[in-house]
Amino acid sequence: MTFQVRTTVFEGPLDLLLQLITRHQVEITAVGITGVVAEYLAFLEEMEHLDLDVTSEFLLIAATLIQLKTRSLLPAGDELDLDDELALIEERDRLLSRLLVCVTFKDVAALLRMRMQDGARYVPRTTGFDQVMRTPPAVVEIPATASDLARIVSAVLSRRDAELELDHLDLDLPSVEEAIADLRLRVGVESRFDDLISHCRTGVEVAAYFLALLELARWGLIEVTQRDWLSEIEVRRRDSGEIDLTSEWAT
Amino acid sequence: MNRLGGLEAVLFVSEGPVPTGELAEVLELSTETVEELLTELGAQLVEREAGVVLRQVAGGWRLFSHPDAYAYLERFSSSATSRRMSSAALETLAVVAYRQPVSRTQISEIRGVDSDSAVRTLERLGLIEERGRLGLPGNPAVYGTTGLFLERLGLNGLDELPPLADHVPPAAFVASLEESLRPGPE
Amino acid sequence: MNRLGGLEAVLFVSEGPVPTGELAEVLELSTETVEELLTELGAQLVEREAGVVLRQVAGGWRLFSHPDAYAYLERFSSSATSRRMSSAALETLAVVAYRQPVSRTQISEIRGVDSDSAVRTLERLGLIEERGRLGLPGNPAVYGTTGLFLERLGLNGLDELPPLADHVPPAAFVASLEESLRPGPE
Repeated sequence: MTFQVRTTVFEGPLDLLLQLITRHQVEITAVGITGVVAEYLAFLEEMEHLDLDVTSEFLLIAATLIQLKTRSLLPAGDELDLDDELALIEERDRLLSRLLVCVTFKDVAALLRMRMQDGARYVPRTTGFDQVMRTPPAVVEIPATASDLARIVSAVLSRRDAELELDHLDLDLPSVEEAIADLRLRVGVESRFDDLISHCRTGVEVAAYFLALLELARWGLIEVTQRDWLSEIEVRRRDSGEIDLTSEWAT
Repeated sequence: MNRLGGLEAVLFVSEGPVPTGELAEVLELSTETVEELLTELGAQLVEREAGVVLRQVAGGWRLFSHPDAYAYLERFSSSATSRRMSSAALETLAVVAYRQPVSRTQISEIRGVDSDSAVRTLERLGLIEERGRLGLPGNPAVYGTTGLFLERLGLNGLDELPPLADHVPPAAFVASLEESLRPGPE
Repeated sequence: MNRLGGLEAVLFVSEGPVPTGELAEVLELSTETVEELLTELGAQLVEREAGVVLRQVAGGWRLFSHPDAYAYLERFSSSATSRRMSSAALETLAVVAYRQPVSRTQISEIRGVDSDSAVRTLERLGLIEERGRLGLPGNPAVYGTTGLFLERLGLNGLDELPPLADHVPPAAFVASLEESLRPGPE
């Protein structure tokens, strides 16, 4: 029996175990514990091989599975330590109930998705009062203290940083298109790139401007020079004939 | 301005569901009268096939655009329309909805996978919020769902959530799970 | 959904006046038809003495609450729902307090979600106000907190805001990007 590690999508050890078990149920021959354990361990090995972060959770479940498998291979007549036996049964029941809870929430999550998809089609008005009604309410209560605000901002800022780290592919990147428009306005007869990006607060913003610079140079609207890699990037506006080009970065 | 118009204006400017009691106070009417007016307004909107509907959600009343107009709104504004949520986020949302107040560790335990990033996403989307801290080492935060969550699901309260028992897998599935993990000799 | 309902839904969710041309595009109708529908919608609202009126303002069409409903709305503006601050608004307020003067785009960027509606709410509540304009395309407004904000928090000045807890430094990849793109010697 083989499996395609690269095409199997699972989230965490419980999910993996569930997938292995349910797949076996589809098959006609009951493979039983031995088959499931073998596959689970093979996955684990493959994951280590792929240099993935194998969490203790995976290992813990693997340990339980190995115990179950070992027990199943013992001849029926052998003498057993009753305490060990009970501990193993307890461990197995714990794993079983976790699997059940996991399946239950997966099922209800699918329902929530449907309800939310329906719900999203109802759009509320969020504009509030009309311009003329912008009289502040008599009493405003801020449901927080000054230290709460400090805590909230810290949370927001670290959340942003954490997100930069984890989901950098989903980053809301600064628009190169806007950088192009801005540069076209601001590039003088002669400018320094340093000055043009002096308002940028983050590296990705600088990156957007750099790409915009390359794009404008490609269009022949500006001329870019740099004596060596340490010196300043000089930008010079070329004769500004009205050229209307569409950028590759337009979305 | 007649009373029905007054009700409509208040619901129009409101930025969240308005409870019946509050409507009564603002319009200086009894709650019974407000309830009658709400029924009338809702019926009128349905009758004239308006682009707007009245719904009772999250403990109050709010006007929404008609779901059938969603296609127009999608073309009109990207901010009015929402993105698809990952299944990790949805599963986490389900756990919070049924187990609130619940800590991140408890959520991760139930899902069998680290759920911190999903919790952050849901918090940012305003669907869950911190509900206090546990008296455990590190004072972990516990989370609950928000009014926006109810609103998005079209529920009036948490008691309208479908019972979890309906989603417990059938006996046959449980039996086969058990079979797969039976330690006895084969 | 009929065309009149579609028009009503778009005007209902819009955050500002919508030009006829845009309505025509969104509804996939000719401008003449849209104009006819607008006239019809306006007339219907008047006829049924609705709490909402349709007006042509600043190059577009927009629904407003009926001026006669003013007294109700005034009472509503000091009622609970209207005063309740959402967690989005509170978070936005915290960001403005610590990062002022700050533009809407910057706030949205920091929070990772569109914050325009939260900014409007806080402005309406008198807790933040415009503090000038940036010399960037579109001249975006920047916001700061008001005297009312300090008053409500019991602070004498912004310098009394508690210092921020250290937060995780930006991810390494941004730093290295920045380094490699920053021209000239450091």
